[in-house]
Amino acid sequence: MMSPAHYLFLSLALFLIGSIGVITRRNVIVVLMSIELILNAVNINLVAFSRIFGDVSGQVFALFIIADAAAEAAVGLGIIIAFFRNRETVLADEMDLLKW
Amino acid sequence: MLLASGKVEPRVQSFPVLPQMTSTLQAILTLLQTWWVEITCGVVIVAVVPLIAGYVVLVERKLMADMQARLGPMRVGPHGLLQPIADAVKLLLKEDIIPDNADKLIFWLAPVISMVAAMTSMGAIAFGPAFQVARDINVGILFVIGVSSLGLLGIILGGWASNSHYSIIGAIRSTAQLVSYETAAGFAIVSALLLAGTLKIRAIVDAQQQSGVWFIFLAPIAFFIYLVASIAETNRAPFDLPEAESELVAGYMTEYSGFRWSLYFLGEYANMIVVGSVATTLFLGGWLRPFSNVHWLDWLDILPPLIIAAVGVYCVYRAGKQPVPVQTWFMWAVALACFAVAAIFAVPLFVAPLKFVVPGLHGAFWFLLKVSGYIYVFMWLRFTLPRYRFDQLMHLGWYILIPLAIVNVLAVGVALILEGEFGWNHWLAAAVTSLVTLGIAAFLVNLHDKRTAAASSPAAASVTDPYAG
Amino acid sequence: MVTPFGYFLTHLWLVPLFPLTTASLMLLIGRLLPKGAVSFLCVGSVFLSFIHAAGAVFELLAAPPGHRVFQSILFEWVTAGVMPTLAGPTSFAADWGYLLDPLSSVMVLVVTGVGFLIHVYSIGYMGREGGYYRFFGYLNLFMFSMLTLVLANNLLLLFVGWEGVGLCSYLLIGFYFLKKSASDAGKKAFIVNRVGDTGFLLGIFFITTTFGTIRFTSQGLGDPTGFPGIFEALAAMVHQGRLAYGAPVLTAIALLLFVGATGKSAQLPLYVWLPDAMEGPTPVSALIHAATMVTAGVYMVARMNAIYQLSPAAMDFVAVVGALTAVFAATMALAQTDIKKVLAYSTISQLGYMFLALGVGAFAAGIFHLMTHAFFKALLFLGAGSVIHALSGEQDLRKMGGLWNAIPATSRPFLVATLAIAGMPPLAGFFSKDEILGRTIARSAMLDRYLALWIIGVFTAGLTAFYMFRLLNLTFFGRSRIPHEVEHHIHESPKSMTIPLAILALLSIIGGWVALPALWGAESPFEKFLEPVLSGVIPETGAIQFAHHPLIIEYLLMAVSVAIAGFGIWLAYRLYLKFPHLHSKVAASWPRLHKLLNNKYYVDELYDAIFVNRIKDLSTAFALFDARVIDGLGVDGSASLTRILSRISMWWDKWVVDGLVNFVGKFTQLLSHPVRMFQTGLFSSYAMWILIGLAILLGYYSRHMEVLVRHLR
Amino acid sequence: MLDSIVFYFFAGVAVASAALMVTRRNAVHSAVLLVTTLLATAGIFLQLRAEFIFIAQIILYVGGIMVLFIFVIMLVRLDVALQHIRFRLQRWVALFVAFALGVEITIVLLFARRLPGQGLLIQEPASADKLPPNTEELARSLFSSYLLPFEIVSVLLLVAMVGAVVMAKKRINDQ
Repeated sequence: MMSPAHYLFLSLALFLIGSIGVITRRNVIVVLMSIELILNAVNINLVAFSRIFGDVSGQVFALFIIADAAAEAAVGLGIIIAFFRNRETVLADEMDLLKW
Repeated sequence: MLLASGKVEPRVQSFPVLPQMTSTLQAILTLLQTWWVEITCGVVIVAVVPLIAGYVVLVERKLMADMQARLGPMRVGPHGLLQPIADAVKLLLKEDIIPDNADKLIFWLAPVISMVAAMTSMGAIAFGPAFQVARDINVGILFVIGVSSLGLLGIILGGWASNSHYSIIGAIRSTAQLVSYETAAGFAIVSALLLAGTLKIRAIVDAQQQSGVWFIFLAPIAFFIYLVASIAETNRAPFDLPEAESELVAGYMTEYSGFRWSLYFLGEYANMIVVGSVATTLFLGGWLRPFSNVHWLDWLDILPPLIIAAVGVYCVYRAGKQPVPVQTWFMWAVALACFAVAAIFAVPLFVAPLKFVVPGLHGAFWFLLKVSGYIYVFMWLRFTLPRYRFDQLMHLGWYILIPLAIVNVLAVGVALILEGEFGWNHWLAAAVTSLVTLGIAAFLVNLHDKRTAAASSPAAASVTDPYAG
Repeated sequence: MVTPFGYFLTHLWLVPLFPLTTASLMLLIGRLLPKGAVSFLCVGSVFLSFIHAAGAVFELLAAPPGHRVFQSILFEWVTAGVMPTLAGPTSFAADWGYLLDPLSSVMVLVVTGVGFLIHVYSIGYMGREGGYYRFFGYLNLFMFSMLTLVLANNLLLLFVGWEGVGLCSYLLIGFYFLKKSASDAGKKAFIVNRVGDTGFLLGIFFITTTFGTIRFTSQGLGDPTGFPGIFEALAAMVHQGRLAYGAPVLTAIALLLFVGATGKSAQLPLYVWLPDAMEGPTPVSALIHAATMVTAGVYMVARMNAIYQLSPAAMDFVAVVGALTAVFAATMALAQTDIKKVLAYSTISQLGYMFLALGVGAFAAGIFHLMTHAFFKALLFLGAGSVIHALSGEQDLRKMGGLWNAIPATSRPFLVATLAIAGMPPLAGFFSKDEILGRTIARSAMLDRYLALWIIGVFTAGLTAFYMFRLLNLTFFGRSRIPHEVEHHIHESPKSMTIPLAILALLSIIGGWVALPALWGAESPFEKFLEPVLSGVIPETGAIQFAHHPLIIEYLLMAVSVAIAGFGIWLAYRLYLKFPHLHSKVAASWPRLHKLLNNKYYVDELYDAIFVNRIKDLSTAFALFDARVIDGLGVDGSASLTRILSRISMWWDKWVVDGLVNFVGKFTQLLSHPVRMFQTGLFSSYAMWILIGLAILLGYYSRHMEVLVRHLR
Repeated sequence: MLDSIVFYFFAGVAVASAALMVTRRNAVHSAVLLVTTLLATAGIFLQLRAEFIFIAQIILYVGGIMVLFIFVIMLVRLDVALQHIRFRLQRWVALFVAFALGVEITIVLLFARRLPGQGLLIQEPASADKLPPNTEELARSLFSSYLLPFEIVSVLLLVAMVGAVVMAKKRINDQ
């Protein structure tokens, strides 16, 4: 068991990388993957602190987050497939219907 | 092997401390002292599994020949006993082709993934009370399942990387197939775990030991489901659509050859061994001897050496019939080896100070025997049944196995409650719940058949495309 | 008191309804029906209305003589407000009602009976024509209008029927509308009738403002005390002395109505449309332009006899016009070479006879002649039609002859009709014509105007006999002048045409015998039958007195007229059979006269010169005025003005109003531009903004470190 | 010492492959690298003695979600290298912001460490062998105190399943 700062920095790094991915990637699938990465960073924090405090609640919430990630991936990929079927593209900068 | 357990002290004391060693060397030594069993087991697995796989192939070919009234490989060694080695040599010497436009990195990575996954999952399996790499990981069975399911990544990546239509179709087929059948298998395993009440592998076996009955008798439907699902998971006939020769040349392995191909090959056979071991652990009582908790039957411990010795005797008998003297000598050698092993199994039974090895050795023997029986069933089915169509496959998985498995989990739970709260005999509870489950399953299947018969329309037909599932 | 009437009278409204139904059927979906169905429906409907009419008449006869009036009001048709009239303020009302009295019963029998025969005839005659359903539709529409006319119980409804028959005659004259002459004839008939109708309409207005009502009579209505009819009003006003005998109002009304009559019944000076009307199919000429429609004027005058009887001047005018028309048309008929034209002019002159009778006050005689004339003139036209049919469309007398034995079923009835119109006893024509002549002479005390009228009448009788027999000889006797290609297929007409001929021949023989007792001085039952209608409102003052000559003089007069007719026949025999070339010599001997007659006294040209061309000039002038002044100044000027104005307003709108709007829009755009840069619609950029916000927030909070730490704890 | 070896190994693998995942242009490579990251994270969990999370991570993430991802990548046939045309400026901004954020948090953490008596490390965690068996513990709290969230999560999964099916359903009239 390392000091919590290690885990915090690790999750910080993963979080930053993930957010950079979310912002800069054009491929929506990769964007979704980056979101998964961010969720993982959160999980690391949760598990680490549950270990520190000797309380499994953190792990419970990590489980919830994993389930949540599964749901989010399923729906997101479904949307992506539908979008691809209509627009023949999965590029983020061509999904600009939010502006209307 | 990182899961070092706390109780290392006795072994440390069993080794004399060497003061002149530098600290680092000492540290390494302590590591070795602590985990020599794990390391040896890992090495043994990595080294032996390819050999076993080769001989499984030989057995498979021999069985096929027998069922088809042929002889099978006879040339290399007596009765083709050296055939696997010849095959391995051939494969290793083959030219290693990587097609253009293939994604080199992933093409290289994929077979390794599936191989490594199979091997790693094997690491958590207990081949006996003594022989286990990951000793007391408390999610053992889940570890096995999850890691072996990583092999799927190898398959799909390989199919994608080789940039060929056959490959990708095979890959996607196998992905769909595995995803759908893992669900059913998971439910079957869950119902066995309910009976065991733990995830640790040894604890499962001990539970069967205490309840005095293998779980196959308490949850027969679960065992059946797991049998079918495991056949589908290992992509074997009649579910071998991902590598159906007649449809896609060799499925995801089309572009592979030589060493990489053999890696995939090993992965598959290792997977067979894994699922066989899981089934054995969960349903067939692991390394337990038949009637292991009936003490007046302890004389059955004599069986393993007797069986091995019988094999040796048979080898002696065949030795006289060999056409070439070399082969005669070889058979004699095999016979002597068998006698030696039989002796090794037999001696501890009678020499009191060596008694403590008995459970380990015999357990390993029984475990491997059961696994090979399981694999024998695989082969039997493969030579017997024709291949499924893909939509039939999906239909079986989603419409029959998964509902049946879910119902079965509930049924097992009910059985446990009946046994625990109402004090039924577990045989009775198991029988009743199984019958109920079968009734419900029959009802479901009947219902679904009616609906499909009603809605047999082009719309319903056009949904079953190879990407379905 | 009202006698209980039977089915036919109470269902009198069915009589006009049948033809209306089939007419609308034909004109709506007739195109889809086969010929058999068309003829069955139309002829059947006319037959049904004939049956109903006959039944109604018989039920009427069953009533005692005083009460032979049946009147049924279907519904209130027109209701106008109160208006000042000579009879005091009254509320004007016209109802849609049917009146059956002796006069209208005669008319309705003639119309339906002859109409039915001519329908049957048309089946054969129009058999091979196009527009079969159209023809029968028009014919049925005509039957409906004519029945409405004769059964109407007020002047307005009568006017409706009047205009309806006018329309039908226009349609049927122009039946072959591809022939320019046919359509022109139709238009001519229509326009000339308009002239007459103007007078008629004015007369109706005059009557309305005079009597406050247009219903003929209120007899036969449930309560006679309902608002009165014309006759009751007239009687009342005369008794109160508000209207005297020969009051100018009455004369004006009578003359105006008579103008309408001249138009419809082709009297001088409005007869010109009738000869051209012969362009229509022959059955139409027979039905409309000989038997029924043209007699509408006679019927109307007879219907209004009460007013006429009160104004001697109008009576004399009618008589003079009738006599002049008679002789005039007869002379014109002499030189015609078209068989139908000859018959047309003879129709005109016979109508003149009828008006002569009306004028001298012998209304019954006029109606009597109307009836008989309907029979034999229809017969003549149908025979002529059959001849034309036989000669495959030839109408020129100079290309006929010698047909007597070729088409017996046509020639024999034709002879009968000719004798009848010539006034040979004992045929129908004899009685009616002799009645008229006798009445005329009976009015004349000494050598006065009535004697002159009588002489004209007798002379006309002679002329009639002459030109009719000229027609007969030229058509059926003497050497055949028929071209050969035509002569090969001369054929007798089918039964559907010859049977009506036979029936009509029978009628024109016996048709006059209803007046037989007049021979021995007794009163004729026909007159007795009509008497309640035709005796005016005030027998004592100013009623028409007829001198009563001894029987011998009567017989003498008959003899004279018959003798003159015989002379005409002999002359025709001499000129056209004995010495076939003599008539051309005669014509050559008076070339001017012949030319004059041949060109019908240049009346048409005269009319053209006087009215038509003037009207054309006027309309061209109006057209010029319209084009130059109204269009040029008014319309175009205002249009261009509007254009200029709209230019200006457009400029204003574009540069000022829109400019303002656009300025607002542009300004808003300008303002919103920096904000829009954030709104890219790309989720990734939104995510970036979120991240930036997070950074900023963190940077802000990290100043309070202990807060953070406490959170971590 | 062994602990630190394990931690640094897995953390290095995780961060390195994550960075590669974000920068690779081939989606499949990204997916594989993400799998590596996830496995490394699972290793971290194991090193934290959270075996159940570890195996759940492997089974759910690697065996389920990532397979789904790769599957979709193959379905949409997107193996062409994608050029980052539009996002140049945005990328630099993102990098800068991320850097700033990292610096901020680092400062915060280090500074918080130096506060007297109230560092991050608040208590010494129980040693590995004194931990209660992880799975049973987890199950107990999951089914006792977190029962309602558990049910909610299962409902959420059901909803997501239905939604995904509806989304990705190929309508018959489409082809």
